[in-house]
Amino acid sequence: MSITNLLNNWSFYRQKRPYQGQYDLNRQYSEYKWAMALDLDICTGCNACTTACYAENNLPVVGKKRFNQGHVMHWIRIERYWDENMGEFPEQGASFLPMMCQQCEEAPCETVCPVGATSHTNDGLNSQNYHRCVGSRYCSVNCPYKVRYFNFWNYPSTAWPAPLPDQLNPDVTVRTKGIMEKCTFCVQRLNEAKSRARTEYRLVRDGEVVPACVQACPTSAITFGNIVDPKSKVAMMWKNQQVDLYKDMQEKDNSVRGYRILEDLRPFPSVMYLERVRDMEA
Amino acid sequence: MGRVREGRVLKMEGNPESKISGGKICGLGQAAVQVQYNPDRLTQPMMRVGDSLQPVSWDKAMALLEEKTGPKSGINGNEFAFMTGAMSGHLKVLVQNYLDSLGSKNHFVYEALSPAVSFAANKQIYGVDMPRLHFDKAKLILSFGSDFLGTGASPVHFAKEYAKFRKAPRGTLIQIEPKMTMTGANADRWIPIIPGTEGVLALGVANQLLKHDDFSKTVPADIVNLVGKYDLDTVSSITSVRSDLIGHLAGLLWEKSPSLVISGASVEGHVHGVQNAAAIQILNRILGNVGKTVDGQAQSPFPQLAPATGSFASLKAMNDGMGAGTYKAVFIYGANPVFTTPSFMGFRDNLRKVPFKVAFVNAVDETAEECDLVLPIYTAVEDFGSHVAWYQPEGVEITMQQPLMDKLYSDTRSMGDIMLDLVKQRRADEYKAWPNFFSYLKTAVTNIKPAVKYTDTDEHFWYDTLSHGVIHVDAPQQQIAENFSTEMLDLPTTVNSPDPKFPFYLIPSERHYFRDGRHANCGWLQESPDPLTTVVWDSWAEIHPKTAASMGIHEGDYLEVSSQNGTIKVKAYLFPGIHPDAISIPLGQGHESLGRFAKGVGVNPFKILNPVFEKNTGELAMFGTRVSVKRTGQSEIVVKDEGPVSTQMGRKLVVTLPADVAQLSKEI
Amino acid sequence: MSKSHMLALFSDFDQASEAIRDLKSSNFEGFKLDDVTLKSPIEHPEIEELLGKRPVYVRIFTFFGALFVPLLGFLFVASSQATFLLQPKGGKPVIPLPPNFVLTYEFFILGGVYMTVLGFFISAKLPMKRNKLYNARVSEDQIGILIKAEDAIMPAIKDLFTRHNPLEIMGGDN
Amino acid sequence: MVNTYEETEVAVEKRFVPKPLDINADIAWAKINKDILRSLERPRPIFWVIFIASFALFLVGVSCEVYQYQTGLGVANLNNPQVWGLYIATFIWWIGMGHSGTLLSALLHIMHADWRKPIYRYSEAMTTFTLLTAALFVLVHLGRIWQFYYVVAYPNERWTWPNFQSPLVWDATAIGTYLTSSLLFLYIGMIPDLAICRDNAIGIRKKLYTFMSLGWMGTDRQWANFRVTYLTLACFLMPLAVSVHSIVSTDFAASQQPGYHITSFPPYFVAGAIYSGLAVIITLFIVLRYTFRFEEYMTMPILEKLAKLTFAAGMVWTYLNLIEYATTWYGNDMYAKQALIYRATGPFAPEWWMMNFLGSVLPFALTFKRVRASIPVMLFMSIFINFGMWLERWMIISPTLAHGIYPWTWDDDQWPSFVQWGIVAGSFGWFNMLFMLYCKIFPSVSMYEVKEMLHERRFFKSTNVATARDPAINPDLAVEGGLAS
Repeated sequence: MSITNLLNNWSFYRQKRPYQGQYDLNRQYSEYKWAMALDLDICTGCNACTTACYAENNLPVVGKKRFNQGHVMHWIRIERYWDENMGEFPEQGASFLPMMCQQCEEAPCETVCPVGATSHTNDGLNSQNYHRCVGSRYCSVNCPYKVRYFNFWNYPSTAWPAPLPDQLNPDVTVRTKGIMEKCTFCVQRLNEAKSRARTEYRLVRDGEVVPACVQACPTSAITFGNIVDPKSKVAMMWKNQQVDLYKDMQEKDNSVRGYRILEDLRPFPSVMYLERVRDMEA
Repeated sequence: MGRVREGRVLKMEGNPESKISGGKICGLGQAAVQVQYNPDRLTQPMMRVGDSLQPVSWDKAMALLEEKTGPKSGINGNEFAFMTGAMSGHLKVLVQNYLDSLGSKNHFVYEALSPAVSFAANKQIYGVDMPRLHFDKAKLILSFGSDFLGTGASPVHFAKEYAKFRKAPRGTLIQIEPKMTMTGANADRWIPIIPGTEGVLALGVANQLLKHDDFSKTVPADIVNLVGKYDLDTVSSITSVRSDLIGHLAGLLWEKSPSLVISGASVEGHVHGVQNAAAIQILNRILGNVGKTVDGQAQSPFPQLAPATGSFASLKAMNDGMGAGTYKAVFIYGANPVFTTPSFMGFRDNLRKVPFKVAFVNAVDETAEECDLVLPIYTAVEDFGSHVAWYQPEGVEITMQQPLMDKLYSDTRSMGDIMLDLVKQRRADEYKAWPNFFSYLKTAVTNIKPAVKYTDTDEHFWYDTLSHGVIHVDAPQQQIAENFSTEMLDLPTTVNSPDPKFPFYLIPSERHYFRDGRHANCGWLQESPDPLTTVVWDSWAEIHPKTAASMGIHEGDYLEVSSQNGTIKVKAYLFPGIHPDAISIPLGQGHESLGRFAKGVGVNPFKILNPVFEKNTGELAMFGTRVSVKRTGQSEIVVKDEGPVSTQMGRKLVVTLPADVAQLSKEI
Repeated sequence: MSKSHMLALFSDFDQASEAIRDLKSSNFEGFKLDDVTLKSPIEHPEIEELLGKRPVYVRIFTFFGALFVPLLGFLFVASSQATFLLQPKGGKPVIPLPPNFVLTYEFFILGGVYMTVLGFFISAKLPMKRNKLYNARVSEDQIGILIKAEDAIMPAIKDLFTRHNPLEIMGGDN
Repeated sequence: MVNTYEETEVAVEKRFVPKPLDINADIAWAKINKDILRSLERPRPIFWVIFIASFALFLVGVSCEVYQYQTGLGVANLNNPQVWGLYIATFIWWIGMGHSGTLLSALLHIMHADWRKPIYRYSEAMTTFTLLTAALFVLVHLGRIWQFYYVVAYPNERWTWPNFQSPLVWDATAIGTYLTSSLLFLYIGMIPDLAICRDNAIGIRKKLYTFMSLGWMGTDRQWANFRVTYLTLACFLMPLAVSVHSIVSTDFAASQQPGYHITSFPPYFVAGAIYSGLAVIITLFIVLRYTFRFEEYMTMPILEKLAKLTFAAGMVWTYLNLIEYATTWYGNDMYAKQALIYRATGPFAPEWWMMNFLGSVLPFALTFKRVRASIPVMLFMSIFINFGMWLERWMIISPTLAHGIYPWTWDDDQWPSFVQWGIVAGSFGWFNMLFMLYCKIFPSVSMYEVKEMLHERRFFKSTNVATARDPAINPDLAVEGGLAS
């Protein structure tokens, strides 16, 4: 905290981050940028991911009354939309959309937190620091996807009647009342894999670690990986789908399915969705 | 598989070595830990004292068992009945052996949602219970009410297969059913139909196909003649499906070959369920799919381990026996018939007539409440066991179940141990080599060694098996026949006139995580929104918005849904994916017992089912009940995840791309 | 030579200003206009004019407060951001200028206000001890003229005051 | 150049046209002291009744907060899209009310509008207490109120700081600056009056006033410094007041939520703040005038001026409100437009239309002289305008949060629970308590400034008209040889 520090490193501090090229295999701190690709054509809407997330991340079961109050804590939710021009019947089925924290690169939630409880990690994740959170809920207001969930109740004391606490994942904290939480891409798994890889002087291999939802998904609709590694499946998918992490309008062919939700708001999400396909002639 | 920390199992995961699940897991499998740590789990034996169940010690409980069913009790085989849910593997062998030791043949396998009609139809047509289905080879799947993604044999496996089917070259899925299931929601085309008329539609499509010489030579002339009755107008008026669609379906089937035509529970749960299924399967024959996309499963070399899937007939036999006072003792394991039987059966009253009833449970359910002795057993994560699934995609897979943790409660016991003890009551000498079920299972599994051509020692084989969790046995494929006869296809050609007193078709729909309701006491499952309605923690009646508007029904209005056999009061949910003449209520809720998460949540539509039976098999026709619907004037918010709107409101959230534009083959 | 104080109270403001005019034009030995202090219930810029320019230093404090506090504020914010590198915000630099300008503006006001108040206290020598020659009526409706002068000329000043009909003259007896 | 006596007289009259009198110029100064100090005397029993009622109301709020603290914010019936509810709405309302006090005082002081003098003191006190009340809501709405100090930039060994990018931190800084600055402004302006109190008090009050008046004696040096200081502070406080509410508006305008993300929000908030602040000044004006019998100081002409100003502020607010709707409508942004339609037609429609009626239509009654001259009607008007402005804040918060970008999480039916209402009610108790205590401890009308006002009157009326005839002072009269008389 000195003026010399400010002056010497001014251009560094003034650099927009994550800056272009921050994620680079050769850099010491940014070898990872976790990203997802989610194929809506093969997502069946079965909710296995949701339940897996409950199991992995110690999500409380809130019960009917609190669910009705809007206090549900599902970090990943499956949305079901009907087509807008649906006639009498939904003849093309339903549209299922698994929605979790999009781990935006320019996350609207990050800038507004008064205490800096939510910020960007070097892995390109949008982290949530439960200890720092004071519960102003501004991040939730500014989240366009509304995927942040606030602990309106003291769930640790109510949501797990004994012996259910025995099931809790010791790698993940149980959140108390008054703080915000959200999908972390199962950061506990990522950190474990990273430190394991570091002890072996290597990077995390593609497919070595996946979040609980990806692991559970019966149709393997979700692909997860390190987008910095050009050989990872997720990086190849992004490239193949002509979706660029740092563009808000993708210039892509009509036949290409990749897109990101609410890109026009410029949050630069890390989750690419692949369009639902329907055989219009059927 | 599961993750264990400090002696506690924390999370269930799929076994990547399984050919069935491929390392994936559904919500139901995840919930196993919630069964394990359920706050309402039974932790000690209970014995009936007067009107209530009181805790007793195991010694006393076993002494009572010995007294009532032991060799000295003088019970004979006909006076004893053992009801189990679907079971397979070595526990099934042990149960069989116990019954043998008693000289009893009364092993009643009962599943409320059993595939018995489907098996019967397949047996008639293909000569096997269940053919193997090749989704990945099909270009078009025409599914008549088969919710393979949500329920049925193995949603996880079929979801995996479905994913392959949707990869390039992308197959087309057409779903025809009265109420949209999860599979219907994923179909390229979803066609609503009057319940029970699916077979007629299939014959209508067959009729269109058989007009062409290419197809007419595939089936005998008498069938061609029979099918000829089902012309477009007749079929359309019976099924409520537009006649141009029938021709369209025929055209698609012709165009996209090979295809796969399958039927599901909503087709089979009718009086003419087998005919319906057969009428649908004949499309496979006409289109030449048999042998391409419909194939035989592997022939299991271990018939004694093969699964018993249960039937309504066995329930009925047991119920009749109890009603007649035949049985002096009844054991119930893995089934909850008091909850799942319709009220017309009077199962609860009949059960009360039996002098000695024993239930083996994890948590006290409606059936256990009626029993004289309730024994707490290990959950799946505490116990050893072996299972064989009834749908085997590749070879035969024996799944090994092994404890992930020590028992949570000292006063619970392994079902296998109890069975072994019971067998030893009469055959102590034969079984003395095995002090417990573990040793029995180890010996039994080791005996499989030759079949898998394992060359190392027995000990190695055992540990190898445990570490992999599955045993793959290569087995020859079953040969499947193709027997179609005119009797099997004889479906009514007249419009089914509705009963004015009961104008609605009741669809007791199977929810993908609830099935027959045995796991309704898991909070995760209660809070997991139903995929299509997103309702949680409740029951609801799905009704088409058009019908609702004509009756003045709004979402949340309490409806009285009455059949001849009873009335249930349930909230309305306006659901466009249902035939306007049908009303659908999900199964699995409405428990009167089973602990805090299940008790008093929702209603139980099993109870109002009418005594309508499938005429070939005697199975209960689940979809054959007609109901009337009345508004009660009361109303309550439907608790659901969905907000006030159910469309994307012009946002680009889920984008749909026409299949002919998409170039899936270029994707990674 | 010893000095003493004398306070004359007037109810008529015109008489008070006349008295000051007289004091100004008189040539008492060793008497300076700086020794005259006006005590009044309200401000009287018109009489203060007569007393000559008396320095007010408040604005200097204000100037430096408004100049340096925002500068320090900006440096404080920027350098604390620079030490808080662990918490980068997506899409923004570590030291983002627009928010810092907003904060700097607030610091500008803060510095201006606080330094002005500080300057007021220093320049007006507040808090101070009241001297004995204070009459509560100057806070009500009367105007007081306090002079500090050598004992020798006290009677002459007293005479001067008396000419302008004071209500009361206090002090100046020794 | 004028030459004749008549011409001179006309010139004098032209230059010193007496302003319409806001206050009777013949009040004796001692009477001012007496009248105003009387308001500090032992209160009547009704004071204690109201005070205890306010305290009880405050206790209701405190118990609701304790319950919420123990149980979690769920008891407030907030939920995931609607995370803020009445807390933030009422926060903005209180903070908005606090704007008129200091802003008006400073602005009118700079412009030498002396009718501010009898009313600015209680307005500034009101500002301070509304800010203190508003600050309560900031704390109350936090999920972890016991960690609120994380928002404050304090040095610590972990080198963790608040996030200076967050508008909430700007808010905290701005409100902190505004609260302390207004408090200083109030205090500095009160010092001469505290000296009067000191001169008239006995016992413990004497000690308090002696301490607080810092030895003020009203010397010319003190007055000269005071004048400069007070004007300088006023110059700082005016932009500060504008910046504070603009910054409060950036809490919304700087977010992506449709319905919040509106460019006109800063002036809109400031206008709304002045509007509701003027209304509350009128309310308190009437209450104080009645309670302390300040009829001679808080006169009808001043009320009339306040009423006109309120109408003007109301029209500014109305205009900005309408321009917000118009730009949203013609901007044709799907999200914002849907949110606007939702507000006007959705479940919040009754409140929304009521807000527009009370805020935009009702003030037109102020154009009638009879309305402005009637104290009961003005009391009614001021309270209803403020109610309308409270609705406005609520309509900004709740319907917008209920109807964001993401349709799946829209939420129609979430009515604030008794906890929220209880805390809102408690805030009134808290404000009342503070304000009542203030009125009994400190003079709620500035004595010395009322005297200045009278003095100026006399100055122009008598002495200085004569002075003005002095050619040395009045250059218009500088004729050769002086005045012909």
